[in-house]
Amino acid sequence: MDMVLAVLSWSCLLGGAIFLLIGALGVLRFPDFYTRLHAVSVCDTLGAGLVLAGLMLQGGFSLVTVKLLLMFYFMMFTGPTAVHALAQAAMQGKLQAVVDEHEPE
Amino acid sequence: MENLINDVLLGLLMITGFAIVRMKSLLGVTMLTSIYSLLSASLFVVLDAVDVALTEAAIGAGIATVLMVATVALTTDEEKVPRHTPLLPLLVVMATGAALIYGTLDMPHHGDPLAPAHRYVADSYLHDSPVEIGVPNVVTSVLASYRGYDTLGEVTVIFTAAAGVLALLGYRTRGRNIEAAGIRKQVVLRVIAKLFFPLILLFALYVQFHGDYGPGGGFQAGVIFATGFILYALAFGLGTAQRLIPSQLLRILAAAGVLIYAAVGLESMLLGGKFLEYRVLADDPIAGQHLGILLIELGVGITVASVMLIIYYGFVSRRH
Amino acid sequence: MLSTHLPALQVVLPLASAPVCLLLRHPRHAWACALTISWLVLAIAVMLVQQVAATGTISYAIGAWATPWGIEYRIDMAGALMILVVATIGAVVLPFAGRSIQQEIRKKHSGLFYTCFLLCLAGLLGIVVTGDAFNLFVFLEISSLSSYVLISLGCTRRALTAAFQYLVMGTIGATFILIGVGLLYMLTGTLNMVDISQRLTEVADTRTIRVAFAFVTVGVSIKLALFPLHLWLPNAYTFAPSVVSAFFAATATKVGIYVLLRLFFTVFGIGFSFVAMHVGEIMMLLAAAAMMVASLVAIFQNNVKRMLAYSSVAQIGYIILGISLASRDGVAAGMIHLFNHALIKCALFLSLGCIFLRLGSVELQDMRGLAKRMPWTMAAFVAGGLSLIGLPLTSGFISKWYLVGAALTDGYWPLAVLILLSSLLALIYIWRVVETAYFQVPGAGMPLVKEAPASMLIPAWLLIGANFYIGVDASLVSGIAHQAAGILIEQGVR
Amino acid sequence: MSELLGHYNYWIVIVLMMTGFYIVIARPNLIKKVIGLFIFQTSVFIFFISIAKVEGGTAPIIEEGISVYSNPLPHVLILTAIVVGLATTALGLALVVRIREAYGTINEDDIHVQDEER
Amino acid sequence: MFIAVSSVILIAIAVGLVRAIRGPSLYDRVLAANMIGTLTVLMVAILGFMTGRPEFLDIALVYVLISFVSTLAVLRVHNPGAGTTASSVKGSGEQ
Repeated sequence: MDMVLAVLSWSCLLGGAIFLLIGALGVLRFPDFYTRLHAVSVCDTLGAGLVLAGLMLQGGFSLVTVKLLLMFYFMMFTGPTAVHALAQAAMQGKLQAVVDEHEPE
Repeated sequence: MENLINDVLLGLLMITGFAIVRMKSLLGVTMLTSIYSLLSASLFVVLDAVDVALTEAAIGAGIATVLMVATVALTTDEEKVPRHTPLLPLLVVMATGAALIYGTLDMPHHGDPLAPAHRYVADSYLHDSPVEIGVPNVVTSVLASYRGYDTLGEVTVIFTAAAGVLALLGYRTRGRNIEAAGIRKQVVLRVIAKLFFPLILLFALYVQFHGDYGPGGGFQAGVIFATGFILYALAFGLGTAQRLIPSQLLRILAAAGVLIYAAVGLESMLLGGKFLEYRVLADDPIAGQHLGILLIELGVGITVASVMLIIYYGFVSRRH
Repeated sequence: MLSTHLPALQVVLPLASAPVCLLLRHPRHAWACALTISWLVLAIAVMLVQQVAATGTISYAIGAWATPWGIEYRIDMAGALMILVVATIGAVVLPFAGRSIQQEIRKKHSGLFYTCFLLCLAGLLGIVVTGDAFNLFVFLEISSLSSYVLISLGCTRRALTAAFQYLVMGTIGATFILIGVGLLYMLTGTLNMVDISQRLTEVADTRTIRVAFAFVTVGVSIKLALFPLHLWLPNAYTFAPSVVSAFFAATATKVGIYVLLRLFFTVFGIGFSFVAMHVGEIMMLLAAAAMMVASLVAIFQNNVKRMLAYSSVAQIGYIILGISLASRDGVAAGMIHLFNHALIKCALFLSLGCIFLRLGSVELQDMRGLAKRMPWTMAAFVAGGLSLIGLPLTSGFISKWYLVGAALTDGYWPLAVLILLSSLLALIYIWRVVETAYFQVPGAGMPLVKEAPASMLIPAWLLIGANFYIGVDASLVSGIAHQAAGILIEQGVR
Repeated sequence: MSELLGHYNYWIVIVLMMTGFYIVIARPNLIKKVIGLFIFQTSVFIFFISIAKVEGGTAPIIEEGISVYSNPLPHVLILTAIVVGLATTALGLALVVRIREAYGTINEDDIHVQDEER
Repeated sequence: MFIAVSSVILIAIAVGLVRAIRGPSLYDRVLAANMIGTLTVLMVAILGFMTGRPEFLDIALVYVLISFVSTLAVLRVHNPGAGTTASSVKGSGEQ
C-alpha cells in the first residue's frame, strides 16, 4: 500500500514538474502576451495542482494535508481569476497603448 | 541541496538587481522589485527564517508593490536619463563595497555553528525560553518578551508612518480617484471576493493566535487582515469598503493598538514589576508571560492592520 | 515606588500619549495634551538628573530580563545632561507652538503635528537612555520618521523636497548604522552596548570590527550633519515650520553627537577609536572645515533661517572639535558648547518664528527697520547673536573659553586661532541682520507689523535669560559637563 | 581557498546592497530613489539572515527530536527592520506624490531648476 | 525526487525573471511576477517537506493570498478602467 502511495506521489510530482517546465518554455518562447497567458495557466493549474497532489500523498492524513488541500483550493480559484483579470486589463489597456517598446521579433 | 537553492536564488537576485538599475520603465522596475522581494522571501525560507519570510512576502511583494504602482500611476512612468555622468556615485559605491568586502575577511564562515553570534545570547534564548516563557516559537518569545520593547518601538514606527501618510495625503472619498468606480460588472472578481473574504479573515485570526507555535504573530496577521479588506475594496469599490470600515474608525484602531501595548507595560508596572514584565500579570509566571504576549500581539495586529489600510486608502483615494 | 520606573516613563509617556493626541479632534485639545506631557517629561528629566547625581549611573532592565538578554536603559551623567537638554527644549517650544502652528499649519493637520512632535520627542529621549545598540536604531527611526513628517508640514513646496532629501540621507545613515550593528553582533554575539565593549577587547583587532566602526560612525555622522554629510540640514531647517526648526536645531543633531560620544568612548573605547582608527585626527579636520566653510557660506545667505542653519553646521564643528581632542577638558568643553548652543540656537529660531508670524517671511530684505516695530523680538535675536559670536557675559563665551583652553592644553594652538577666526565670521553674519533691522529704513509698502504675542516671546526670552545666567555663572553646567566627561573618559580608557 | 569559499555568500549580498545604494545616489528620479532604498534595505536584511544561518540547523521553533536551530535573534531584529523599512517606503512615496503635485515632475534635476528660477 | 522538482521550479523562476525583464508590456511583467509567485509557493511547500518540517505550509498559504491580491491591486491601481466589461473592446491583442 505504501509502495503504491509512494509511486503515485512521485509520479504526480514528476508530472507536475513536467507541466511546470512546459509552462516555463511557453512563457519564454510564445510570441505575444495572450499566448503567454495560456502557458502560465498550465503552470498555475496543472503544474501546481499535480505538485500539491504529490505532496498531499506524501503527507498522509494530517494537518499538513488539510493545509495543502486549502492551498489547492485557493490556487484553483486565484490562478484563473488573476489570469482573467490580466487578460481583461490587457484588452482595455491596449487601447491606451501602454506597450513601452516594440515586441522583439 | 539547500546550498544550491541558496546560490541560485542569490544569482537570480543579482540579475534582478542589475535589471532594476538598467530598466527605464518605472512600472517595470516596480514589478521587478516585487519579484526581488519574493525571491528574497524564498531565500529567507531556505535560511530557516520562516517568520521573516512571511513578513517580507506580505510587505515587499504585497503592500510595498501596490504602493509603488499607485505612486507611478499618480506621477509618471518614464525615467529621464540622468544629465550628469554618474562617476562620483559609482566611486562612492565601489569604496563602500570594497570596505564591506574587506570587513568580511575576518568573519566567521557562513553557517559556522561555532560563530560567536550563535554561542552567547542566542544560545541561551534557545535553551531557556521554553522554561522561562513556554512558547515553542523562539522568535515569538524573543520578539514579544525578551526584546518586547523593540517591538513597541516597531509598532510606534508604523504608527508614525500612518500619521505621516495622513498628513501628506489625507483621505478624499469623493470624486474620481485612481481606484475607479466602474466595478459593477466585474462578476468573477466579486464572486471570488465573496468566497475569499471570510476565509482570509479566518486565516488571519489563525496566524494571529498560532504565532506561539508556528510562523506568524500579530504583525503578519495584521497584514493578512488588511489584505482581506483590500481585496474587498478591489471587488466592491473603495466607497463600500470605507462604509464597512470608516476612516475615523481606522484612526481609532491604529491608536488603540499602540495604547494596548503601552497599557500592558504600564499595568505590569502597577502590579509591581518592571515595564513590560509580563510574569506579574498572572499568578503563575508562565501564564503571565502567555497573557502578556497574547495581549501585545493583539495590539500589534490591530495597529498594523489599520495602518496598512490607512496607507492604502491614502494612496488610492488620491485624485489623479 | 514610582521613582524606580522613571527611566521607562521618560520615554513611554510621550510615546503613549502620541496616539491619544491623534484622536483629539480639536487642535487646542491636542496642543494642551502635548504641552502637559512635555512638562511632565521635563519634571521626570529633572528628577532623573537628581537621581543620577545622587546615586550614580542608573540601570533599568525592561521586562526584568537580565542585561545581555533583555533591553537595558542606562543613564549616566552625560545621558542625564542630554535628557535635560531635550526635555527642556521640548517644554519650552510647545507653548510657543500653540500660536505659531495655528498660523503655519492647516487646522486639520495640527493634531497630526502634535502627534508627530511627541513621537519625535519620545524617539530622541529613547536614543539617549537606551543601552542597547539595536534599540537605538529603532528609536532613531521613530525620531527620524516623525521629523520627516514635521518638516514636510512646512508651508512652501520646498518643504516637501527638503523632507524627501532628508528622508533619503537619513535612511542611508540608518541603514549604515544597521550594517555596523550587524557586524558588531556577528563578532560579539550581543547587542548590549556595555556588553559589546567588554567582549570587543578580544576581537578588536579584526578587519570586521574596523569596518563596523567605520559604518556606524558614518551613519551617525549623517544624522548629526557632520560637515561633508550636512547637505540635508540647510534645506530641512529653512523650510520646516518655525517651531520645528527651533526644536531640531536644539535637539536632533545634539542627540546625534551624544550617540557619537557613546560609540567612541563607551562602546569602542579610546584605545580603539582614537589610537587605532585615528578618528580624532579625521574628526578634527572635518570640524575645522565645518567651522570655516559653513560660516563663510552663512555670510552669503539672504534667508535668515538658512543663515542660521549653516551657522548650526559650523557650531556642530565646534562641538566635534572638542570631542576630537579626546581629553577630559576637550570633551567637557564640547558638552558645554552642546548645551549652550542648544539654548542659543533654539532662542534664535524662536525669535525668527515670531518674525515669521508677523511678516510671513524671514528674507533679509523684508526685515529692514524691523527693530522699531518688533523691539523685543529683535532684542532677543541680537542677544542670541551675541552669544553665538561668543562675547563675554554670554554662554557662548563660556563654551569657547573652555574650547580654546582645551585646545591650548593639548598644544593645538592653530585650533584656537581657527575658533577665533570662525567667531569673527559669526560676527559678520549676525551683523548683517542687525544692520538691516536696526539701521535701515523700511521700504515703502512694507506692512506695519505689531510685536509678537507674549506666548511666543516668553519662551524665547526664557532661553535668552538662561543663556545670560550661564554666561555669568557657569559652574552648574560646567560641573555636570566635567563630571560627565570624566565618566566617559573613564569608560573609554580600558 | 576555503577561506574564500566560506565568504562568497556575503560577497554576493554585498553586491546586492551596493546595487541598491547605487540606485539611491546615482538616479535623479525620486521613485527610483525610493526603490533603491528598498533594495538596499532588503539586501541588508538578507545579510542579517545569512548571519543567523547555522549549518544543518532548522527554523527556531522548538520541537522534540531536533537539536540544532538557526539563530533566532537576527530574525527578530529583521522583523522589526522590515516594518521600519515599509514605514520609510510609504512615507517616501507619499512625499513623491505630493512633490509631483507641487512641481509637476519627479526628476531631481528638474526640481532643482525650478527652485533656482524662483 | 524533491531535488528534481525544486530544480525545475528554479529553472521556471529564472525563465519568469527573463520574461519580467524583457517585458515588453507591463502585463507581461505582471504575468511573470504572478507566475513567480505561484512557483515560490510550490518551492516553499517542497522545502518544508525536504527539511522535514512541513508545518511551515502557512507561509505558502500566505504567499498564495498575497500574490493574488497584489496582482489584482496592481492592475486596478494602474489601470482604473480595467475590469468593466471587455465585450465592447475590439482589442487586437499584441502588436
